[in-house]
Parts: sequence; structure tokens; C-alpha cells
Amino acid sequence: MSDTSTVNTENTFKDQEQKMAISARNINVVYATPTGDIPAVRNVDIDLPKGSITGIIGESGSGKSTLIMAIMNAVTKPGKITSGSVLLNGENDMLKLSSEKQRKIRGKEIGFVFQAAQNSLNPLRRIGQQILDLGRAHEVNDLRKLINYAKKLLIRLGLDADRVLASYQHELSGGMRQRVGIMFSLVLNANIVFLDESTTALDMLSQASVLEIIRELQREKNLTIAFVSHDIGVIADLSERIEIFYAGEIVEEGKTSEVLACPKHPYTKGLIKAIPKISGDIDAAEPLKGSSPDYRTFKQKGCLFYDRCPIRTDSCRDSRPELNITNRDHKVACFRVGANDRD
Amino acid sequence: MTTPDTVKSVHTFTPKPYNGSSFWKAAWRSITRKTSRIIGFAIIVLFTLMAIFGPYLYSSHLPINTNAIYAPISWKYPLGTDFEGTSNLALIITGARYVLLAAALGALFTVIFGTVLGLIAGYFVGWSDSIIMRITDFFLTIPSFPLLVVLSTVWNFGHPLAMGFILGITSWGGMARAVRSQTLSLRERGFVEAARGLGLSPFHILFREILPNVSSYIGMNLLTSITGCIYAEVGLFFLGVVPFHVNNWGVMLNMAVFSAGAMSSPEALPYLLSPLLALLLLTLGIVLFLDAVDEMFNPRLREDV
Amino acid sequence: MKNFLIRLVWRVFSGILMVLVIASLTFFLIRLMPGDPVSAQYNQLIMQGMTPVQAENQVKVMYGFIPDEPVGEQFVNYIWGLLHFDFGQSISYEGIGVSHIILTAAPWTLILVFTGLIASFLVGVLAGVISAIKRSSPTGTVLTVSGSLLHGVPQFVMGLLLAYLFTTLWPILPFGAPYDSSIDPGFNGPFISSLISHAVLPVVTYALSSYGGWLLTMKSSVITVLGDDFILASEIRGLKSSTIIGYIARNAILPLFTLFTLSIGFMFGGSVFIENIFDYPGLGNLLLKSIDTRDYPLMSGAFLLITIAVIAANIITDFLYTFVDPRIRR
Amino acid sequence: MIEIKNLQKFFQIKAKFSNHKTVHAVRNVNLTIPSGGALCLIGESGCGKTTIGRMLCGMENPSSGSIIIDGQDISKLKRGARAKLLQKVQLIHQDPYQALNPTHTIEQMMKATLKKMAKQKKKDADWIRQRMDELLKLVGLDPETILFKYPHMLSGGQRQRVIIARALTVEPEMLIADEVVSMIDVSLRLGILKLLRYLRERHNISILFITHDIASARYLGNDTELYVVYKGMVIERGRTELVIRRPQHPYTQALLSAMPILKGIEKPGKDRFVITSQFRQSEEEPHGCLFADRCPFKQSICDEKRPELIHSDDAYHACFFPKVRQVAAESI
Amino acid sequence: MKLFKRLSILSLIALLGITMTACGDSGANNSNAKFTTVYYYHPISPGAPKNPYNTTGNSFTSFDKMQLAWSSGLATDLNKFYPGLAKSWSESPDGMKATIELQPKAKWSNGKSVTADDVKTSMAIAFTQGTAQSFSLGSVKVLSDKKIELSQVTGGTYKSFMHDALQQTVVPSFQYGKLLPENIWSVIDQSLYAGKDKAKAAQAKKAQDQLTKLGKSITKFAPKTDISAGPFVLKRLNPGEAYLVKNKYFYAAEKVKVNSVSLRNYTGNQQIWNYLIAGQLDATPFTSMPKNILTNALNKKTNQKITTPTYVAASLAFNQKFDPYGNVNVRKALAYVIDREAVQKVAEPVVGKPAKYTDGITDSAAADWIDSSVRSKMDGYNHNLDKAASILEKEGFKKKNGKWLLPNGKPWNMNIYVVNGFSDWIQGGKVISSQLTDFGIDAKPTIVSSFAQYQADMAAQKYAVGFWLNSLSPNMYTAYARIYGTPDGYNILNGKLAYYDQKDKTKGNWIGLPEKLKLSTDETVNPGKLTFQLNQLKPEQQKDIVQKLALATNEYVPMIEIWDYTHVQFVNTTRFDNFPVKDEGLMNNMPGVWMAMGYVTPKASK
Repeated sequence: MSDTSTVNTENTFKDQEQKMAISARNINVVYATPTGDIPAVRNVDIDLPKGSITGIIGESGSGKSTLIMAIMNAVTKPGKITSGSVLLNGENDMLKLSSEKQRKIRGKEIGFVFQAAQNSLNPLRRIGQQILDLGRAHEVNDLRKLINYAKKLLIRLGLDADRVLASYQHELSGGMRQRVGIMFSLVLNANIVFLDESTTALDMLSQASVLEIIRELQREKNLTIAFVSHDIGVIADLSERIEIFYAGEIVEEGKTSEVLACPKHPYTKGLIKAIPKISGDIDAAEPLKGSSPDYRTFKQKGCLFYDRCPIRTDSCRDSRPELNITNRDHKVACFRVGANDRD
Repeated sequence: MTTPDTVKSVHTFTPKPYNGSSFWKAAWRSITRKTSRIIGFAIIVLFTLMAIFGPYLYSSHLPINTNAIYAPISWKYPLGTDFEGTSNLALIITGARYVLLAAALGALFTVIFGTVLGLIAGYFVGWSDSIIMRITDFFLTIPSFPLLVVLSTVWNFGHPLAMGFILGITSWGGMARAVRSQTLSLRERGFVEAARGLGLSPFHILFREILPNVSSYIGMNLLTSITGCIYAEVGLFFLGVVPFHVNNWGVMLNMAVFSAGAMSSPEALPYLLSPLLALLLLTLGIVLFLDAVDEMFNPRLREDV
Repeated sequence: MKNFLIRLVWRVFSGILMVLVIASLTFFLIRLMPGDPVSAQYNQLIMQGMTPVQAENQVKVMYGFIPDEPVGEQFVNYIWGLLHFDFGQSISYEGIGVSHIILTAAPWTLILVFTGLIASFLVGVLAGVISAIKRSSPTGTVLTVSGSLLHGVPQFVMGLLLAYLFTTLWPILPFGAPYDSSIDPGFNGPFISSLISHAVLPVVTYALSSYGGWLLTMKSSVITVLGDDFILASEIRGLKSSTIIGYIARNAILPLFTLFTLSIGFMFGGSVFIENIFDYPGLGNLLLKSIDTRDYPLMSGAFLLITIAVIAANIITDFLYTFVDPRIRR
Repeated sequence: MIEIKNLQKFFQIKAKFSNHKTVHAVRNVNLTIPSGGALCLIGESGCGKTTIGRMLCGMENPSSGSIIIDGQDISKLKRGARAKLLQKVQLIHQDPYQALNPTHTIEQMMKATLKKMAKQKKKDADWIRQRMDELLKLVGLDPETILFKYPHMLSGGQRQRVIIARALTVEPEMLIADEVVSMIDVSLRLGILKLLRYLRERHNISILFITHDIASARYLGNDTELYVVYKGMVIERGRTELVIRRPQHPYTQALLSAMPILKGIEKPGKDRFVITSQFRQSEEEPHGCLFADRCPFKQSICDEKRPELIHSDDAYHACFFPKVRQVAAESI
Repeated sequence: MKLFKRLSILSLIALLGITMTACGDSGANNSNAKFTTVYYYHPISPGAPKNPYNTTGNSFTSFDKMQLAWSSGLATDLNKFYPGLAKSWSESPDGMKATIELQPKAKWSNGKSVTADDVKTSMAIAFTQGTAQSFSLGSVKVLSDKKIELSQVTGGTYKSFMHDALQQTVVPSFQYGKLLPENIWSVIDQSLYAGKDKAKAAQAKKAQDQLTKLGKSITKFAPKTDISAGPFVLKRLNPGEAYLVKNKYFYAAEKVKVNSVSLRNYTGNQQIWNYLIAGQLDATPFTSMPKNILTNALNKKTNQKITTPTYVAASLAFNQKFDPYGNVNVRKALAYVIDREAVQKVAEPVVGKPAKYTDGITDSAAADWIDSSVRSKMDGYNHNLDKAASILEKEGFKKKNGKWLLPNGKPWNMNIYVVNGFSDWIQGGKVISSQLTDFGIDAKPTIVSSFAQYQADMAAQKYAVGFWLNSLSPNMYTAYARIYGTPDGYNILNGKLAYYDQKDKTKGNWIGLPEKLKLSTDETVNPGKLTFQLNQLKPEQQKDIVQKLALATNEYVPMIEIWDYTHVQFVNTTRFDNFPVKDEGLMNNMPGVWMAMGYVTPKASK
């Protein structure tokens, strides 16, 4: 944040927080390895405005899933949150609450949808039983009502509700599981939903229909959604705001249409250029150089994108750019904003 | 010309070039990574040396001393003596060869039978698989130790090779089944398909592509089979159901319990405890060393930091 | 349901077939054994103080029937008898049916191993769970090390050590008979306590030597389940930790279920050493004794029962598993 | 040149002691790929497109129909000759993580086949080294840094390149690229596609490109034919650009509609629609159109009769009510 | 069904066992103590019938299995007997008849009287078991209710007729009589025909077959209750022990002071040692043991050791088919090499004595049989390596690098076969090997898994050198038949001696001495024939032959006697005293006999 913005009084900042379903500040996560800690998420600030869809895009291994796990304070070993605060609806720092309170928030206020390829359901219990488990865990009194609501949701999601409730996980196809996962995240009326690569393993038509349902439900219930994916297409399609995540840091954020239309960071630019499209000039597409960030990238001193950057200078190697505002809420972390990437 | 860009210069590190001895270097590194593994390795080396050179340390027959029957532990007899005044330590050392050789052969047979049959059954699904698996099931079903006991009365186990063979025969079933199931899953893996597509021979695919992938499993099994074989063979000698005529740990146990009265009087206790100690020490060594085996055979674990 | 029944019948049928194959193999295998019951018995009679002439006469009376039949005929009779659950007559236990001897011995093995198995399973599984959950703490390490070492120690070594400790060095437990014969058998205090005190050592030996295996298996199973996505998912859905532990326990114990039921099958053959060391009158001891006396019918009978138990356990395991694991159920 | 005629494949789903279930995975597929040409197969997972690829390279045997490579019907050849011919068709696997043996270094892998080739060609070890160098450079890898590495030390993109280099060791005429980019990071996908295009254009290696992503298909073969496959049947085919612009079959249209829209760069086609019903392998073989159960435009006849692939408007489609709809996203 | 019921109860109980703490062993210091000993004739098996004719039957000699009288087993007085069911007995001068008068008060444990009829039935059963034939029993005549006369077969010459007859088991006629057909005695008579008439011979064979068949059914017979005429009656048993209580109808019940007896089963000597050291046994039968066990047993002050002679010796036997053991001088040389004292010290330190002479019988028996004139002709083969070496050199053996080579220049290797479980043999074999190896002959012991196999292999001529028990009995025929009987090719067929050469491999001749031996007295003897003659003579007539056989054995060394066993028993005076320690003949019998004679009194409870 630049100096000028901090002048804009504490109040507006507070206001802004009030509007935020999630407001995370200065999140740092490290992974403990035998050779020392690797910073997986570094100094990340992220806000999820109420009732909006935010897309977080990053390559595999960029730490994007770790980030949302950190927001839920559910980072698994060997990862460790070293600092940060996560305000939920402007209050209650998730990272400081007692574990019992955290537990009650998870699932009830924050829903989470896993990657479709993952088996997020207990293989030995029927779906219905697991809904009851969920209800009991969150002290729902009227379990019958809960089941009815689950049925309603399932029907909305295009499934045969009774059959699904009586099924085991292995009896469902990938697309069905994904929809069941969405149902689980919403059945307790959570307002905030995180989706982690939730459509990645689905085929085209399923993906389109799941995205459509998410969009509908979001509109209807005014949900706050954070959607994490490596597929820029899906994020671009679904989200209103976009966070470009690279090697543990946000390198660019802003309104989706604006970021896509005029990307500022060389990574964002490269990424957009690297997607084959069904319209326009085929030969305009150009692959991004280098390989995805790995643990060595995380340990770099200077700009994390230095290795792959077409417009790098020597100074980029030694110090790291901060996320600065370029245009309203469009922020970029690059020393060379505006430089011609063809040099 | 639009040659795709190379990834040159992207990585700031360059891996060390590996030459032929890399496996041993890497294996050594994985052993020395933990103290416990070094201890285990040292114990195994000690026993191996004992098996190889032990008999040469002593004259072809061990001296007896009728004045030192069941002598207590002393400098001269670090583990006491037996019923005729022979040093128990000498008995343990000279007895190691048969015990370990037979166990090593037994484990080798187990692993060879198990691996080859498992690979074949898993790779050439169809009738060969059915036949091999029926046989395997059959061997798995027969309880192996009672079978050994029964077999031991028919067979002469004078030579470690015979003992090893019979131990191998009775215990390869589990190995074959596990290797088969791993092979079954590996043959669905892309690289096996690719090798087939590239026209590589089934022999190459089985032994060059699939085998290295089950090698860590085989390595671990080799070790655990060795312990299993040692127990089975020492047990057979202990029960006295097989004929024998060499210094042997199991014979020592048998004599200590059934004729020296080690269980009833403390004088002969060292005679009983010395083979027990040898067994326990060897077990400890193998248990500690086992930890390193997975790492040794798996390049992913081996090379990574 | 119909498929299920067909499958059951098929499995039972192939199980019986396998028993017959094994029976035939042991029949011929055992006939290969050197030494014969006649000379074994002859020797025993001599040892009992008979003159050689007396002993010869007596042996002739006892075994006049043995060399009569050709092996083929013996084999047919044997298999035919087997199909009627008749294992033939014992030679060393003169004139007693093998089935009778085996059935008197089997309960002792059953008590010994079943108790030991259950005890080691319960303790081992519990310790396995603890060592998996606390795997980076000293408790976990100690448990794991105890498991690997006990797993490594052979049964007879364990048995000898325990026997030495508790019957010789510190003689607090009895040795030998399965219970004190001067007490009336039945459901009365002294008898039960006698039975128990006689069984403690063998049972503990069995339990200790199988405890390590359960611990290690359970530990790795729990670790696998802990790494499963659904456990993380349950945490993120805010399920109670008690519920999650229940999830873990059930999923982790499932692979052990098969092992457990299979061990029940292997139990008759699993206590040869223990019965030998503690002179417990079970099947393992019987097998050894029958080998000593070259009592073919008894030997093949004992061996066959051991095998039948394994085959039966295999079949039962297969079918029970379909009930326990919904993923297999169809 | 490779030709497929009336190719069919049935799978028996084994079930002990109950009726075997038969799945009709590939239905009467015909296609021709000229030398140095390309062809794209597109469809959802489970539509049979992978099976076609696997049959082409000999991994599966067709139930009926013929595969003709360089004029020879492979089913009529003896085992040895067949294997030799099939080497000309190399499959590039979808999953680069699985397609490399984790226990071998890249050098070992390359050598395994090159040794065989050297023996056939009576070449020496130098040739092998040279060839290895050449091929790795061709796919854009630096031999010096990569030869001694194990697969797990490489990124997905690098692996896929290694796989391609290895396939090239046997000097194939055709590569079957089955979803080659789906497991690779978005930023690196284009590199692989570009490599394939390069191999086709410069080295005259024909390519059968199998994907569910129309955009990739367009990138690789906008000048070639695109086949849309549904439940084992080709339901539309035509020049790629034409099919994208003027799709006639509702299924093709659904696929195009499902393409995510890059907000700010693209806008949705005006006729875009979303199908929410699930793809299901039906228990019984339907009489009518295979897509009828999901088709938003279906009419009663669609359930009764199955439409054939017919030629119209420079393209082929199998629909009773073909209608061009503007569903593909357009650049702003 | 019954089994299942028991099974479930037992497993339930066993389950309880995990939670309950173990209680200590009860019963050890009961005031009304049970007399505990080890029953070593046969294993105790709960499934076996309570039938004395069954080899594993639950019928226990001297406790509830009674015979007419108990032999003292003394070499000096072979005919000394302790009364059992017979009160008195007499033999006709020609030895053909024995008259036996039963104890007038003898009753079965159900109160019925023991009669001459019972004896007759028992004798009939003895025919079915083959035992009656072995002592040439011909007929049985009931003289009165309590008096019976036994006769040898016509033309019988068996000298120990009464001796064997008195040792027959007696069973109640009311229990066993029904197992026999009415015409049993005529069948027996038919079976005894030994003439030339073919028809009658065929009939005899048929009759014998019938008897054999009967014998099988009798051994299988399982009476519901134990009916005993002995001092005790079986109350209960489990696989580990049999529990017997006093029989109040016993004819000398007032003499029996012990109320109950526990007979422990054992599977190995070490179990007996355990019991002994723990002081659990009131009487411990003869058991081989190492010195440390003896010391420990005697540490328990109340354990008392009683030593009596036995007639068993352990020896190293040769199969003369194998080179170089066919050479008598080689055998002699080996006898000089072996230091028997050292061997005994290691192998049988407690219950053994080094053998002084190799003469086929134990030294204690030899003292009665061999005159000093004969003894002086014998070689003691005292440990003398120089002599051994000079003999071998004379025979063409050469010593090279400390190893003896056979005359043909081949190395000399020796496997000494011993049997698993016979720990003294194993240890003896090891020590002898060491001694031989030190001397320059590579020797090692080979242990065979079971005695059954050992005997079979020995008879099949598989072993060149192995351990063997000789002597076995104070009866000189039995003693020498161990050498010059079947093992050397001499078999008795239908009362006639037959000789099989070693080439006839199936007939069990594994020693292979020549048929005729020339002694240093210039007399040529046929040892098999001499041995056979012993069977025809009364003990007082045997001395001459015994001395010849002893000399032959000493000069031809078919086996080298290593040690004689001594009979070491223990009694424990903690709970009982008044043991018949002074009466050697009684000590040779089971404790049941002691008690019937009025010995063994419980001590007053503390």
C-alpha cells in the first residue's frame, strides 16, 4: 500500500473491513522441510468483499491452496502459519479464536468445496449419515429439517436426492461427488464458500453446469465465494475479482475484466497469452517461458518471477516489488509496469 | 523456425552428474543419515563377517575342556561354556555360517520365486496368471511352519542349500501375490504401456521397467524374509525335528533347554542365553536397517534432500 | 442375493477341493517319511521293560494291519473316510480315532491362541492408534520401537524367556498341565483360577509375539487414513474431533479386519512352539508328537485340520468383508 | 497414411456369475490421416475417443473394422510384422507423471530404445549419443542438464517433452496425442502444443490430437479436420475453424458453450446454452439419437431413430434438426 | 455338540483370564497331600480308554493296573517277587506248571471279589495280545475260586515261565469276559498247534488270525468306569496329569496310607527336572540329568537321592560292512582312543559310570557272572593313544599332517550317529568326536530326528558308527540278544534259530560279525547260537555261556561300551516319609507297589 492511501483516515479502512466477509492481513505460512523452512505464502493481504466472487489463480505449487487453508486456519503439517490475522465479517480473528470456536465457524459459516478428484467424503458412511454427523457437530436441533434442506439442494444441483443420500461415495460419479461437495458446503447456510480447484477434474459440460449452478446460488443467497484454480479460463468466466498468485505472493489483483483486458504484470500477460483461444489469431498465442515455481523459487531473494520474466532488469534480482495500486483497486507488484515486454 | 524455447538457464542449480557407482553412493548416504541405521548396518555386517570368516577363526573342531563345563562368564569364555566346556562364543561364531547362509538362501529363493512368478502372473494376465495364482493360493493356504515341520522329516537338511530351498518353497506365496498386485497396477501405468508401444521386449519390460519399481519392496522383503527364515530354521532345530551335525544356534537352544537344564538351573543359563542374544541382536540389526531400505531403492527418496 | 449364494457355494466347493488336494499331498508326503510306526512302537515297548520277543509279538498284534494294503487302496480308503469326517485310527494312541484325539486337543489351542489373539489385537490396535497419532512424540516412538522389536523376536525366544522368568527364576506361575487335576472341573472358582494360571504364560507369549505385528499394521493404516482427504475435509467441515476419531478408527481398522479373521484361521498352526515349550496339550504339540512316533494318520489329521481352518477362514473372511466394507458390496 | 474403416469396439464389463454387460465404446468410425497431416478428436471423457487412439497404436484390438497403416491392414499381419508396423504409431500418454519410469534416468530411457534402433541400423554407441542429443534438443530440452535426471526432478512440461523425444527415437510416422496437455500447468501447455505443431510442420509427423478442449484443437490443427465424438460415434466433422464457427449438432454447440469466457477479452456467443444433465452410460442401448437424453432441442423422432452422419454445408453431422448456432465466444 | 459346549465355556473362561489376576498354584501344601510323581510308561492322554491293554490307555501300573506279582528286577535274585493279586505261587520241578493262589481279600473297586476266573480271562486276553505266546503258556486250569494252575504248551522249554506269568495283568472278567467268544479256549488250543499236519496248521493260522482280530477289539475297548483291584482308582485326568484316589476295596487297604496320587505326564526330561527342583515330586523316577540339575535338586534338602544298579549300558556300535570298521583291530584301536571317563563325565555325569569292560553286559552284572579267570583274559581297552597308533600303523594306516589316512590313502572321516532327544548320546557323541579328532580322525556327531528313524536307518545299514543301548536287562538272554540277536542277523522263527547274512539287507543285520568267532582260548563259538541257548536254560546253568559270550564280545568288539547307567531316583520327604529306600527291589518298582507294601506315610500337617 502506498503512503497516500494510508492518509485516507482510519475510518474508511474500518468501513471497508465491515464490507469484507473475510479480511486477511499479512499471512505468512512456512513449510518445514529437513533442509529448513520454505516460505509457502508470504505477506499476503487479501479481502473478500461480501457477496462477491473472487478468483485466485496460480500454478500448481504456487501456494494458493495453502493460502485459503491458512485463512481457515487449517494448514496441515508440515506447514505452519507464522503470522497474520483473518477477520471474519470484520470481527473474530480466525487465527486467535479457541479451537472449539474455530471448529464451529468452519462448516457453519465457511463452507469448503474440495477438488473433485479428492475424496472428501468418508467412504464407509452413507451421504445421509454424514449430513447428520455434520448437523450434530454444529448443534442443529432439527435434523429432519436439515435432511430436507439437503434434499432440496441436491435437487437444485440436478441430482436424484433420495438416491444420493442413501449412497456411499464410491457409488457416485465425479460430477455427482462434486455436486454433493457443494451441497455439504451450503447445507448449514454458510455465507462464505471456498472452492479449491472444484471443477478441475470435471469434463467440459459438467464444469460448465457446475459453474452455472455456483453462479446461480451465489446470486440467490448473496454468497461470498473464493474460487481457487490454476485454470485462468474458469476464473475469468466466474469471478468478479481476480487475484494472480505466484510463488506464495499476490502479483496482481483487481476486477477480472480489467485485469484480463489490460494486464500489468508480465506473468499475467504471459499467462493470458499462453492460453489457446477459440477466437482471434491463433499465432498470437505464445507459451510462457520457464517452468512453474518450485521450492527453489520460493527461496529467491528478488522478484519471484525473475527467472521467467521477459522484461527483467538486474535490480529485479536483488529486491522484491510490493503490490502497488495502478488504477483504482487494480494492484500490481512489478518494478517494470508499463515496460515493453518485447525487449 | 519456431524451435520451442529451451529451459536452459532457468535453473540456477545443476545436478551432479551420476555415474555407475551412484546407487552405492546414494545407498551409503541413506544409511549414514541416521545413527540407528548405522547401528543396524554395523550389526548386519558383523554377522555377515561372522558367517564368512567365523569358521576360520577356530580350528575345525572346537576345543573341549571337561574342567570347565558350564563355566561362568569370564575373559576366557565371554559367553560361558557348554556341556563339554566349549566356549559359547566360539559356538555362536562358528554356527553363524549355516544359520545365516541357509536363511540368506531361503530369503533369496523366496524373493526369486516370488518375484519372477509375481511378475509373470501380473504382466501376462490370462491363463498363466490363473495357473500361477492358483498355485500361489495353494501355497498360501498351507500353513507354512507346520508344513516345514512335516517336510523336515522327509527331507535331509544337512546342507544349508537344502534348508534354504525348503524355506523358500514354503514362503514365496505372499511375495508372489504382492508382486503380482504391484505388477498389475504398474502394467496399467503409462510407462509400461509406452515401453510396449516402443516395441521393447516383454523381458525388457518385466525386468528393466517393472522390476526396479518393485525393488524397494523386494529389498524390504529380502530382509524380512531373512529374519523369517532364521526363525523358522532355528525353530526347527530347536524343536529337534530335523537331523543335524554342525554347530548351530537352534541346536544350542535345543540342547540348553532339553538336555542342559538351562531352564531349571542357572549354571547352564549362559548356554541358553548366548544363542538367544545372537538372535535378538540380529533382529535388532535388521529392524534398524530396514528403515533405510526403502530410501535406498527409491530414487525419489534417495535423491531428494 | 442369488449371485451371493452361487458365489458362496462355489467358494465352499473349491475350498473342499483344495482340502482334498492337500489331503492327498500329505498322504503321499507322509508315506515318504523314513522310519515307521512299528519300529517306533517296538522301541517304546522295549523301553517299558518288555523283552524283545514280547515286544515283537505285541507289535505284531498292534500293527498286523499296516503293511497289508497297497498304498493305492490305503489312499482310496483314506479319502473316502475323509469325506465321512473319519480321519482314521491313531497308531501311537492305540485304537483311538484321530478325529477324537484332534478334537480333544483343538480346544486347548483354541483357548490359547484365541485369547492371545484377541488380547494382542486389542492392545496392539490401541497402541498402533496412539503411536500413529503421537508419532512425533516420545510416547509414539517408544510404542513403535516396542512394536518392531517384539515383532522381531521369534515366538520360541519369547516363550523360553518368559518360561525362564516366571517358572524358574521367579516361580509364581505353574508349568505343565493345563489345569490342576485335583480340582473338580466345572464352573467353580478354584478350577477357573487354576485354568487361568496355567494358561497365563502361553497366552501372554502368544499375545506378546503377535502384538508387534498388529501395532505396526495399525499404525501404518492409521497414518494412511490420516493422510486421506476426507479427514481433512471433515476437519474443515467442523466435525467434532470425537466424530473424526471414529471415522479414522473405522477406516483404519478395516484393512486389519481381514488380517484378523485370517489369523483366526492360522491359529491352529501358530502355536507349535508355545505348546511345545509350555507343554500345552494343543494341536501343535500333537503334530510334533505324531511326528516323533511316526503316527501317519494322526499327523495327516492334525495337519489337515490346521489347513482346513485356514481355508475356512479364507472363505469366511471373503464373505464377511463384503458386509463390512461397503465398497466391495454389490 | 493411416486409415480407419468401420472401426467398432465393444467392451465386456466382467461381473462374476451375472450377465456380462456390453459397452459399445466405438461405433463405426472412419477416418483418414495423411502423412504429415493432423486430425483432432474431441469429446467428453468416456466418449470413446481415447479408445480409438489406443486401437490405432495397437494397445487394444478392435472388435471389428480395419486399421490400415501404409496400405497394410494390421489385423492381417503376423505378430512380428504387426509390431514393427505399429511402432510407426506412437502414443503420447495423457499423464506425463505416469508415463516415465520413476526409477530410470532420462538417459536410461532414451538408450533403451535407441540401442534397439542402433542394432537394427547397425550403428555404434556414438550414433546413440548423437541421436539422443539431437532428439532432446529437438523437443527443446538441454541434454546436458537433463540426461542424468530422474523424472521426479522434472516439471510436467519437461516430462511431456521427454516422452515425445522418447517416442521419436523409434522414428514414428504418427503421434497420437491423447489429452497431452491436460495435466500440465496452464502456462506451459502452449509450449507442448507448439512442439507438436512444429513436429508436424517441419518433420512431417502426422498427429492424431485427442482432446476435450476445442481451443487446443484449434491451435494445433485449425487447417485440418475436427471430429466430434459422442458415445463412440462421430456426430459431427468438418474443418476445425468451420465447426467452431458454424456448429450444427447440438452436442458440438454444448461443448462450445461450455468453454469458459475470458471476461474482458471475449464475449459469449449469442446462442450460448448450458446443459445441466449428467453424462450417463445408459443401461440399455437407445434406439434413437445417442444425445437425445440431454439434447435441449430434441423432438419425438430423436428418441425413435438414430440419425446418420450426413454431409451438408462442407461438413458432416448426425442430427435430424441441424441448426447453426453462434455459441463460441468471440473476441471483443 | 458336547465339544462345542465345552469349547465355548472354556473360551469364556480363558477370556476372563485376561482381566483376572492369576492365582498361585494351589494344592502344593495341602494337609491331606496328594502323592505326586511322574508316570513314565506312557503319555497321559484324556482320549485314551481306561484299558490296560491299550498302550496309551489310562490305566496305571501298580496304581490301578494290577498284576499277579511284582518282579524285583534284581540280577542276583531274578525270581524274587513282591505279591500283587497273587498271595503265593509255586512252580513244578520241571518248570512246566505254576500254581497261583490269589489274595483272599482281593476285591475290585466295585466290591466284587477277584477270582481265579478273572485270571483265566486275563490269560485268554494275553493270548490275543501275543504276550501269552511269548512265555509259552499252554493252558489255564481253575482249581478253586482263588486258586489257578497255569501250564506251558506241550513240549515247552521256556525257563522263565512262572517269572513271566506272574507279571501278567489281571482284569475283571465281568468287564472283559463279554469281549471274548464262548469258545475262546478252543480257539487258543487250535492256534497253539505246532505239528506237521497241514490242515491243522492252516486251522492254527486261522485261529491265530482270529485271536489277533480279537486283540484289536480288546485294545480298543473303552470301559465306562475304571475298575481297579489296585490300591488306587482313577478319578480324573487331564492332558497334564492323572488323579487317582485310594481304592477302599483294595485287599491291603489298611496298609495304604496315601489318599490320592497325582501322576504327571511329561514330554521331556527337563520337565521332570523342573518339578524335581521345585520340590513338587514326592518320588522322581530314573531320569537322565546333567550335574547342575543334580546339584540343584539336592539343594532342596528334602530331596533324597537313591542309587541302585541298572542293567543298561550305552555303547558305540559299528556296522562292519563299512570300511575300516570291518577290521577288528581298527575297532580295538578306537576303543583305546576313547577316554570313557571323560565321555561319561560330560555326557552322563550323574546317572552314568564309565564302563570298565567291553563284554556285552554292565559291570555290575558282570561281577556276578564273570569269573576272575575269564576276566583276566579280557582287555580293559584303557585310554592309550600310543597303543592305538601302533595298532593302526600295523594295519597300514598312515598319519599325515596330524590326520590318519586309511590304508588306501583316503582320509578317514567318521559320522557318529545319535538321536535327537537322547541328550547323553548327543553329548557323548560330541565328546568322542572331539577325542577322535584330536587323535587324528575327523569325526562329528550327526543327530537323527527320531528314534524311529534311527532304528529304521540302522537296520537298513545306513550308519557306519552309532550309539546303541546294550544289556538292557538282568536276564542274560535279553542282554546278549541286544548284540547277537536281530542286529547281528540271528532271529528266532517258530522257536528255531535262523541266521541272515549282512548281504540280506532287509533282515536287519547291521552289525555283520562273522557267524563263527575264534576266541583266544582257541575255541570257536557261534555267538548267536550261544545266545539262543541262554533262552533255554535256567540262570544257574547259563554262566558258562555268558562267560564265552563276554569273552567273544571283548575280543571282537562289535561295540565299545562307553558307560553303564546307574539308577538314580529321588524321593522327597517334605510331605511323606517312610520310603522303601533300603529295599532295592521295591525301588525298582512303581510307588504303587511301595504303598501296597505299607511304605510311604504322610507327614503330620504343619
